[in-house]
Amino acid sequence: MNKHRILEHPVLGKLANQKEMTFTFDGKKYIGYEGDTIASALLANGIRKLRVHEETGTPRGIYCNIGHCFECRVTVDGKPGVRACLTEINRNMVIESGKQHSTPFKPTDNEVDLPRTYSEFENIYKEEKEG
Amino acid sequence: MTNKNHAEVAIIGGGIVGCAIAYYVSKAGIDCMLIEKGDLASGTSSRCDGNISIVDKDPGFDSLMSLASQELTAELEKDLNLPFEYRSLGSILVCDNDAEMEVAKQWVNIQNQAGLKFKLLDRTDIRQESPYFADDIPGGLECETDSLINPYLFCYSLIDKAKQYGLKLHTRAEVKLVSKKGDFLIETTKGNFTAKKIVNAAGVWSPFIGKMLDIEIPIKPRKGHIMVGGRQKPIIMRNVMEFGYLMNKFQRERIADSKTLKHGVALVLEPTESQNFLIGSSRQFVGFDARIDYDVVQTMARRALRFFPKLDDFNMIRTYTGFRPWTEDHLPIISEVEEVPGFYIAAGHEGDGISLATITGKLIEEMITEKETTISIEPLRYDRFNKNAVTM
Amino acid sequence: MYDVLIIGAGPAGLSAAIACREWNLSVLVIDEFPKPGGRLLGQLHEEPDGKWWNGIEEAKILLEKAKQLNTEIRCSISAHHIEKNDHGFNVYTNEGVFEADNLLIATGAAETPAPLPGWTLPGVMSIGAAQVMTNVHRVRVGNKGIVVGVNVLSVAIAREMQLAGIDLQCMALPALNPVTADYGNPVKVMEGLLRIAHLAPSAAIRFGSSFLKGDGAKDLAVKFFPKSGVKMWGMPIHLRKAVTRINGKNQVESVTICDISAKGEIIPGSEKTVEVDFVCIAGGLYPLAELAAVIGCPFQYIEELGGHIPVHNEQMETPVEGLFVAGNITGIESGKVARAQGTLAGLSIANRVIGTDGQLENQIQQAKMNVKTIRENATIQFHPGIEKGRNQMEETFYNILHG
Amino acid sequence: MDKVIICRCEEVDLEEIKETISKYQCSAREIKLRTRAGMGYCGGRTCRPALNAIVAEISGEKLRHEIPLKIQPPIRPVSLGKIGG
Repeated sequence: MNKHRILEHPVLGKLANQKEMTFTFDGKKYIGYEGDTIASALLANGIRKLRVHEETGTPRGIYCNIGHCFECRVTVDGKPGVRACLTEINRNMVIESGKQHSTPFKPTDNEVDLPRTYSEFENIYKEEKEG
Repeated sequence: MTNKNHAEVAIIGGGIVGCAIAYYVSKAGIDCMLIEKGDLASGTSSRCDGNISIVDKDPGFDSLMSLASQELTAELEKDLNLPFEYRSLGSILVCDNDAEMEVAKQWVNIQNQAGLKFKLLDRTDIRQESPYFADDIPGGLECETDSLINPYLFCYSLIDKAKQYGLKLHTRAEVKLVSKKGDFLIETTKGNFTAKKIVNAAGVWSPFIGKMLDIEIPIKPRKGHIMVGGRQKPIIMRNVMEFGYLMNKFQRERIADSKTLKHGVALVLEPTESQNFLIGSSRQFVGFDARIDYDVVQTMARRALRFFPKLDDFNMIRTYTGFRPWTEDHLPIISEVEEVPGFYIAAGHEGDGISLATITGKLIEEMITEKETTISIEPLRYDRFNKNAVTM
Repeated sequence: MYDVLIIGAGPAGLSAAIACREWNLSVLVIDEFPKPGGRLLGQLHEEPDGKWWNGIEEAKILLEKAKQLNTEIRCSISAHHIEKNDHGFNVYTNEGVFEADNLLIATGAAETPAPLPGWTLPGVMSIGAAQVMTNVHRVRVGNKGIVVGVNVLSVAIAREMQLAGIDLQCMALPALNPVTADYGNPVKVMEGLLRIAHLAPSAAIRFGSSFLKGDGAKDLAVKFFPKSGVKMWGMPIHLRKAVTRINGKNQVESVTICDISAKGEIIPGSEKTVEVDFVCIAGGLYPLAELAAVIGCPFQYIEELGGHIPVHNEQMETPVEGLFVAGNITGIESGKVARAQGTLAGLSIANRVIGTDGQLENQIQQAKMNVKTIRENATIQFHPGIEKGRNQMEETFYNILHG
Repeated sequence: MDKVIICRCEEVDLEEIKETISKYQCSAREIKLRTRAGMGYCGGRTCRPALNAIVAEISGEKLRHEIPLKIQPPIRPVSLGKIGG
């Protein structure tokens, strides 16, 4: 994981004695340093893609890195919409990338009856997934 | 050749009511212009939700009017070119407690007797509607014909079509003075216009237009707040309101905490096409103070959580307020004004502007072309308030 | 209930907190970043005298001082709304509501985008993001990258990335579109570059700055700008090449780069693909003033200061009673100016709390002078005409107060 | 021609915005409502300057002192649970 760390710096000096911490991202274990944000810890592990756009599924990662753009939002210990760039990692933190959602009301090419209840929606969605 | 600055009919106000009137009047082949002080749909019509509902209307004239509007809107879905996120899935009301459930049962019976498609929902039905509902909700009811639109897209769509029928659109033209010498003279920040007839569709601002012709219009702004949620996974398919909203509206006794009652807060949750959620709402008389009152917002959030406790992690991305044009008897004024022949009012829809816009547009067109009206306009007359003066 | 709540623990916010604590005001500083210091953290550049300006060290100095004065600083707190009431302000945050008589908004700036096809791909980030990642988190943003957008900030940060051993292919302009009209136009970019020419160890640019005063000369300079770019610290800076597209499936894989005319138009057939795994986009900065907007503070659009600015006077007061502003929210300038403005704002707040005091008045006068001196001596000027913009703001404030 | 996304949150591209402006001569606010640009999760923080620049470029009008797209709280997304306290 130190491949991407800047251990030596001509002005800022050496990066030494960092405390390691284990966390998971989408079920896989990673090691970061104490004081890392989720964004920096994941990038240090070579991970750039943090979520996909909810509707289109296009990949997204860090953009502004200081909390303005919300592109890096992930789910942390079950809480959605957490900015990876502003949230420091904790031991055993469980992080999930942002996923695509279904949009049952978007107009589609084939005329189908829109689901009226959540149960109907679930059934259609299941069929789509299985089909 | 038509004169750009003159029309047979001038509509003042480019909200949903003005746009619907513009559509029907121009479609009838009448030379017509619309004058709006800002952009189209820049007032109440972009600061509200999008229900076209009967579910909360008293059976009789109120629900008849909404039903007519629903049918017209369904036709427009076919006639207009620009999509406006129309969905006809019905809507539901949920009850907070057993007392409300009792009234709800009666409500469904009355509506069914009136021939409307209402159905009582029990605990199991509520689970089917959304797994995010609180476990202790005793039930609710459904109105099958209710529909949803995106109000500002609907305005754009109506105007797009109206322009094809010849509508002259003047936006960013604030009306400063209206006078009548034969024709009406309308002086605006974008020049002067003349018209044979005027329709005042300026919503909460219609009293200001009325005053220019010495006409008192008993409409007051009633402020409502709405929160917008960020894109979320689907949680419910159709619009939900709480039954208490109805008790509130018709001054029946409602059990809720003091802030909920004080701010006129009642749950509204509307899933939108883009998978955002509109969460409301409140009702307050505070003049034209559009500022967001966070105490109200907090109360709305608590109210939403009472019915949807599992949504506590859902992120809200903005809040807005809009002014609903309130009248004392909760019915709009859709009427010619006898004192000033050729002057019509189509305003005062309070929270039903979206529901009643199309029927309002149709009625005004019928009045102007002197046809028989689709529904009776007697209860909507301007002079109904004269008998029973309202203090402003 | 605090005498003053300060939003933003950057150079302006911390300096203000110190000034307020020195006058014994009760102060709370909040910031949404997990560490205090704001964008001082990450700044690293060589001054003309050869000394290093190390923002992390500068932030430490401010923090030490604030700590000695028992200043309450809380990080990871985001304010999402502010209400003004009769006596002061309610500040709504993810950690509850804070109340204060006075409020200083020192939220700094946000980055202006330079949108390009493919800029939503992971691996494309703003230049500021790269700075924070490199110098604060000490993580390399990639193995091989390119900086799109050539301006004061991006040149400085490109240098910082080089120092950290990151391989930058070059700097080039973004392809022209209505958004990038200014930063995709070689002549306009040249103007900006000349303002930092004194920092560059490059004969070509230094030479340029000595005679390029008139507009005609600038056009000439662009025309004859070397095809291979001008090297600054060994890295090519291209004014006659633009990135037209960022390519990749799940993340950045390459960029498409084209030759451009002196006006920024793409020269057909010049398309080349350069393999990179990261792209930094530099559009510029604009004042981040949302919180002032939700309170209802009036604004002025002043291009020289970087955009919409909350109206304020020389003492950093706004027309909203008890509301003060300092730092980049008042106009895009250096961290040193922000620090001086912060001190001045802190003293102005102390003045509002304490009332007339001779010593305080003297300090305020001095702080005012200090802001001016630092501004005049600034090594890096983000916008030309800062002084003109500042004067316009003074006039506006006067007109609002006195009709 | 490749799409240039302007609003990242709602994935609204430059062509759509340009077409909307020239078709309806609309203000920044109306573009927002018609295209959803600026209506997303970030509150318009990222695309706001871009939208202003596009409107200014096409309409030829200089920016006014009033902020073109109204800023509405919460200026950072906040959960229903946090708001409700």
